[in-house]
Amino acid sequence: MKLAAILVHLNPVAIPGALLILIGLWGILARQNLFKIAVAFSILGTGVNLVILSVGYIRGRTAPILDGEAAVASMTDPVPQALVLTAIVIGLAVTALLLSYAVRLRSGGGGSSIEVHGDEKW
Amino acid sequence: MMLEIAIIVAGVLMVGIAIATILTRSLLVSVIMSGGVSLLASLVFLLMGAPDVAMTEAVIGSGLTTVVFLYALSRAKQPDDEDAAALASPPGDDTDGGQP
Amino acid sequence: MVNPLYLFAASLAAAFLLPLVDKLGRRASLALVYLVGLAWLAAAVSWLLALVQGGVAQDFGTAGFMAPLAIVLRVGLLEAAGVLAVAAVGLLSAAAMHASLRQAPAGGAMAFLMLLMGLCGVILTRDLFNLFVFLEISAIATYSLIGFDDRRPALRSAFKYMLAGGIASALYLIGVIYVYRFGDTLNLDLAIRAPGLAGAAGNAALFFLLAALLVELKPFPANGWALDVYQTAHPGLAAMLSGASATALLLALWKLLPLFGTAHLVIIAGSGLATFLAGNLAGARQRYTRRMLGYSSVAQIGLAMAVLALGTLFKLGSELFLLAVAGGFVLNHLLAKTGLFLLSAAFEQAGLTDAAGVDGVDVVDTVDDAAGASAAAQPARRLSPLALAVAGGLVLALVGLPPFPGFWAKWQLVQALADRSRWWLIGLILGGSLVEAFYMLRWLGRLVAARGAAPVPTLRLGAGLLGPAVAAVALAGLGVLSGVFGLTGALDPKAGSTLASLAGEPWLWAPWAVAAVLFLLDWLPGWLKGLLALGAVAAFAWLVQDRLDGLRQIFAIMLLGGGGLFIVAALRKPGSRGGLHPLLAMVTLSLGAVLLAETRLGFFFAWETMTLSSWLLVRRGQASRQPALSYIVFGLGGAFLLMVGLAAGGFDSAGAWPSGALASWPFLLALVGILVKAGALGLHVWLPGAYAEADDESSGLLSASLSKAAVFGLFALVLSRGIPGSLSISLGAIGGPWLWRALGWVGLATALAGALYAVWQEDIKKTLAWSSMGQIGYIILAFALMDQAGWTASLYLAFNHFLYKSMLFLAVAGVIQRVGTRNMYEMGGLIKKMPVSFLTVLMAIIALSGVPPLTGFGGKWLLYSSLIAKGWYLEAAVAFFASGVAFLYLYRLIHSIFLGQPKLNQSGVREAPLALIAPQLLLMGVLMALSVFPKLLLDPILEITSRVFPPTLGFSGDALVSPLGYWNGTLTMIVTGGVFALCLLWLVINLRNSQGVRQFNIVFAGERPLRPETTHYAWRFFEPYRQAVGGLVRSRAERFWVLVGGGVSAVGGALRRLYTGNGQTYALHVVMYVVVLYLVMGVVL
Amino acid sequence: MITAILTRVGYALVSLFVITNYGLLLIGSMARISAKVQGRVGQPVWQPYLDIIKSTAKRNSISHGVMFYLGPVFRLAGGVGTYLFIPAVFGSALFRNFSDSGDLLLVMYFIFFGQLGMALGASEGGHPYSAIGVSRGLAQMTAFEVPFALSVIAVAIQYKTLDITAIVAAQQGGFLHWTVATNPVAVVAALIAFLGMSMHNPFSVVIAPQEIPIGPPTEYQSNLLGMLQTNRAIFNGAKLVLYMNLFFGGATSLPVMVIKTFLIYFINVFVGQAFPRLRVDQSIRFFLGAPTVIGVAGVIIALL
Repeated sequence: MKLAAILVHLNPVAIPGALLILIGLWGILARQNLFKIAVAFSILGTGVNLVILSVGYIRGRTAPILDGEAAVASMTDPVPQALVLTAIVIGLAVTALLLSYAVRLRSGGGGSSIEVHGDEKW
Repeated sequence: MMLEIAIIVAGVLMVGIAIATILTRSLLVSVIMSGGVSLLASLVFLLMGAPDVAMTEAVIGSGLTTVVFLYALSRAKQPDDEDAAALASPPGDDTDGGQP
Repeated sequence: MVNPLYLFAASLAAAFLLPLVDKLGRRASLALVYLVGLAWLAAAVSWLLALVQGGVAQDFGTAGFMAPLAIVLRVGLLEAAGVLAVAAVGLLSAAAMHASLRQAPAGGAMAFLMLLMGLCGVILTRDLFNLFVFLEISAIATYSLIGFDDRRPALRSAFKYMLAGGIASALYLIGVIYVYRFGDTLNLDLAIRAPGLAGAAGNAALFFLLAALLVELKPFPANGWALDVYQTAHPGLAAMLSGASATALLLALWKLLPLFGTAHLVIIAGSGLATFLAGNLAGARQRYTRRMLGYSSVAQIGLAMAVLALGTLFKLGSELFLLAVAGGFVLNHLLAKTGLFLLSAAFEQAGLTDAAGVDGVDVVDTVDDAAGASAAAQPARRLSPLALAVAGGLVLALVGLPPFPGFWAKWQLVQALADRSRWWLIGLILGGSLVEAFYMLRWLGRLVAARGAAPVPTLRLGAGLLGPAVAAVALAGLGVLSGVFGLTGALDPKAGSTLASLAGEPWLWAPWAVAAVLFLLDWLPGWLKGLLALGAVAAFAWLVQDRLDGLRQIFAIMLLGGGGLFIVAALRKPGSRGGLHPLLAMVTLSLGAVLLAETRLGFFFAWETMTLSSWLLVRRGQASRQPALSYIVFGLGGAFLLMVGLAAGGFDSAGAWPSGALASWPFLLALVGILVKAGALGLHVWLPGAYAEADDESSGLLSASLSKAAVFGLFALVLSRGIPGSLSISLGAIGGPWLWRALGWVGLATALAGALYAVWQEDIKKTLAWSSMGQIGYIILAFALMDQAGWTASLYLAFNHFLYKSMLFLAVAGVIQRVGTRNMYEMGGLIKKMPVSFLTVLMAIIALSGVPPLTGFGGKWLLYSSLIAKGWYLEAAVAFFASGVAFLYLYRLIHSIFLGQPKLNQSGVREAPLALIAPQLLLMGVLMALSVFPKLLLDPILEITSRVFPPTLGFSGDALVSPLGYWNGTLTMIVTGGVFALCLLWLVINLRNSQGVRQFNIVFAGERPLRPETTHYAWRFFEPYRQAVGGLVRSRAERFWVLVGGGVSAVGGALRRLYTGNGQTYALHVVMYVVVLYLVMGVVL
Repeated sequence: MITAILTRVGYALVSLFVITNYGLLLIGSMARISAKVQGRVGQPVWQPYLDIIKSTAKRNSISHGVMFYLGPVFRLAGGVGTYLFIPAVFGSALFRNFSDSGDLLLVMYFIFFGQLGMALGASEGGHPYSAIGVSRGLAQMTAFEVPFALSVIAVAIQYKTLDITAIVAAQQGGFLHWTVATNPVAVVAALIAFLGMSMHNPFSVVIAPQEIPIGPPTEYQSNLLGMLQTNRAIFNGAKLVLYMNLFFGGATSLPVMVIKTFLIYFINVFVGQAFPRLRVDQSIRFFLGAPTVIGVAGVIIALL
């Protein structure tokens, strides 16, 4: 079965990751509420994390912890995991900043739709 | 094999919840659902043999981020319906609720 | 070398300590920020010193490991320079933001530290993921800094920035992980050699990396967020973003360049060029200072980006050459833009915000809405001279005028592109530069408040000027250094002589040196400055006299001598007359420099110096804002054409144009470039305004002397430089006869149109301006004959035009000074009040009209003789018509001013001051001498022309003989003088106690008039003539250029409609940009 | 040396004397002919002499300043100079004048000398009509110069020289060698230009202000007027001689010159009697129209 062969070769982590990225982008581009955009951003970030980790994903490997017995060959690649850890932290920082600006924009008397915050143009 | 099926199931769930997150009008629901997506992602990380990442994602991505969101929503006095105050409306002029 | 890790550690520690230190007071925490900045600066300087003294780039591993096990930092020449730039800009920006940082929470200072560190990290790291981390650190720091002082516009744009930045960082992460997947490493140096990145998958991975970097570099159209940030952020931060941040990102791009394949390079170059063009076009329509600077920023960064990629794509030169050019642009942009943003901050602090809200000086003249109408007024306060000088330096640097680094970079880029025949690229780059020059200079022009009107209080910028001043001084210093030592050119050994600096031509710096000294002495009284300027010109002439061959000697008399005359004329008014003398001296010496230049670069440098200094001189005039702007835009446009032409060869110590090149279009471009300066018909629209609105003595200098520089340019273009005594022209290489015939018609049309326009002017200086244009037309016509007689006529006409146009402008300057108006119909009957001026004008118009026996007839005789001998019969007839038309305005000139009825309110008018009369007397003497002894002038001219062409003209006794006829100037003078004396004698004999009559002792229409207005027929003097032939000269050229300008403006206006202000639209732009880029890459692959 | 110079000056004075008298008689006789055409008796032929003598004898009582005086001086010097730069009789040392000063171009431009000076002097009179007249005159001049220049160019092409003596020399040998025979088109253009140049009808609007009894002639009275009248005679003669030289084969002796110039002038007067006056913008358009085309045609014919 050709379809099955393709399915087997598909990375089961990267696919939802990519889909989450697209959904996140959709949210960013299509929702006008500042907070909703921030939510979409965090979904985008989750998707990116999944994609990153999918690269290190090799079937049947264990966590990359050197405990003396496990062979290095049977561990997953530790580098993407390190990257994801960093990315998660950075993502939180960005999300928090985004939210704080959203709060300040809204509490300053403006709306929470991005459309009303477009005075600077042309 | 079980592992993969679990990952696939989690992936499908994540995508589904994510779409719902964007579609729903309630900000509270969407924040909680995006926390759910993160939680599922951390499950996937765990299944992939990355327990430390999974832990971080669960605590930060799912937990802390959601808390920050909820705090921000309450600080901003943002109505739950995301369209509620699409335009800055002066106090008292809250007739346009967006819902029929 | 200092390990950069210590500095990172120190920065982080400082950032963490800040909240604690803040307890001691904000002063202490800010001191910490400066300290860290200084530490970076010191480290960068120490690295640079070590590297320049022969050190090699050094890698620093982390945690005791090197790549691939650990992150590696590299300190090389460029990295050190980059860190130096970032630290320097950081310190300047911090100083500019000082007040705001003191008021805002401590987080602001922390974020600033992180931004500084992040940018340095971006420059130093060799690890792709680490690059991401530093990019994010600097981005987050920027986000928080934009909003740190809680202004709503800034918050809005920060939010937009975060949307775009978030998408970019997601792209970068995806790119990085796939680079790792296919290249198996995150280390840059290993990745460059990684085979896995060569394939399609690797390409795609690299694409994501690249796309993220490009988005951060603010490409068109995915840069709306950046423009908003530039507009709204604190100017100090905007400086940081435009200067430091862009530099760091460009260095990051440069580091990654070896990874990229052709397809990537194509998209970098294409995107960069598109950004450059679109940014400048949109900037031309911009009303707010900082947003305009933002447009200029994205454009400049686009150009630097494109140059980086183009260099590799077209192999423009060695890597060093490329870095020199791109580095020159970046350095130029970095300093200039930092300075300008800081300057705008200083404006804001000084309260120059009235016209355009938060944004400083409104830059657009249109009054299409209420805001524009209120803003169309001049700035309510005048900038102090120092502030003006700083602003001027920064803008001129940005525009790429000499002597700033951008000038040298642009020259070398154009030269390199021309060597590879990439003409369309040159066109794009220079076109964009011209638009940028237009709006930047318009802005600068607005900063100069009108003089003469109600006294305006001076705006003192105080400490806020320090940062801009530092940037301006650094720019000037670096520019002069690159010019003198060829810092940029010397980096490329292959380029050799063609890219040499001005090292061999120290004289070309004379205008700058003298102007600098005189500007420093500008507080001295006017007469002393005038004497100093005169001394400088005289000293220059004395020192360079042995470097001038015959042709150049003749022009030196017109250019340097004319400059001297008008410097004397500048003494006509008491007082300091700030800025006038330095500029007059600078223009004069730059004219001398044009004569002296021996290399292409030298010639172009001198040409640009001349354009620039004369523009400043024009701008000094009272109502000169618009005319000066069109003057400089046309001047620069012409200079760019000239640059392309020169870059294609010719005018070098090496020899003339390559064989056959004279008919080629680079030569034509150079020719057109010079014709712009000459004011040829169609390219003349700058001319009347500039001549009319400049100070009166400046107009004279422009018309009498500076236009001769264009004439000299024509000769220099065709002649090889040649050593004195051996002029030669490779006749075989001269372009087809059609070219010269066409040039002749251009000259003829110019002559006719100039004369006709002059007829209908009411403004005396406009009349003279148009007349100048017409006379230059004859010179071009004669030049185009390309034979001995023609060139003799051309040189003779040029010298004569110098003589009588100097006389006219000097006399008219006196009249305007005494009468206080430029409208001829408001004058009249001045002959009795200003007899010497009248005599000057009389002699000048007799000479100009070509009536024997004065020198002007020699010019006409030479012109018609050579035209008919050459067989240009129709041209001769039209020229005859044109010089007939000249009679009309010349008569008008003398009649309306000096003859007829005196105006009642001008009864107290006195003769012009001695400073004007003395040069007039001198010139009259010269004119008479040359009229009686035409040989004095013709001998040297014939000497030159008969060395270039086979002689057809020659002297036989006192008679000049052509194949067609002869002219004996001396005999003509004697006969005329004799006849005149005879007639005068008859008159004198018959004069018997006549009675002088009073003004109104006439009858007019049967009544005695009482008011001069009713009898002085002067307004719309030649109206019947306009009815008859006015159709010949409707202002078609003006309309054409207005259309061109309108078209460019409309394109810019359409482009900037992309920037809707909606953050989501901007995010969509980013996404679409990446998608389109990917598709383009697919096509190129 | 001195003798040579004195001889030349003496010859020139004789030549000048001859042309002055001839010019005055010409004006007188033409006035009489015009009168006959119009059915009047007319003035005696020597009337111009009487006018000049009367004017010169009078005391001039009004002056508007130096330039006012210099106007007639310029004017007369212009007329005399123009004549002196033209060789009047071919091959005659007496009537060679100072034609070695310059060629045809010198003569063409020296014509402006007097006009410019006169314009200046009249303007100094402070009367608006003189400025109006000058503005019209100059405007018309730019126009009629075009066909004239074209015909001169045609002559230059044909004889490959601008030297008047050489041009005359090339036309010797019978009627068929004259320019009027070899290139009649160019001559037609030149003659039309001549109508404008001598400001006869229909191109006389230029001098219209003089007809209004308060124009420049009123301001210029007595001996100043005398100078202007003298100049009129000399200048007319000079122009006629120039035309004769360029287009009608020159003259080898004084009688031939008299006959030829008389006939040329006759054409002028006849046209003037037959046409009404044009406005100045009309006459400009006229000269830039058909005569210019004819002139171009003349150039083309000369080129063939």
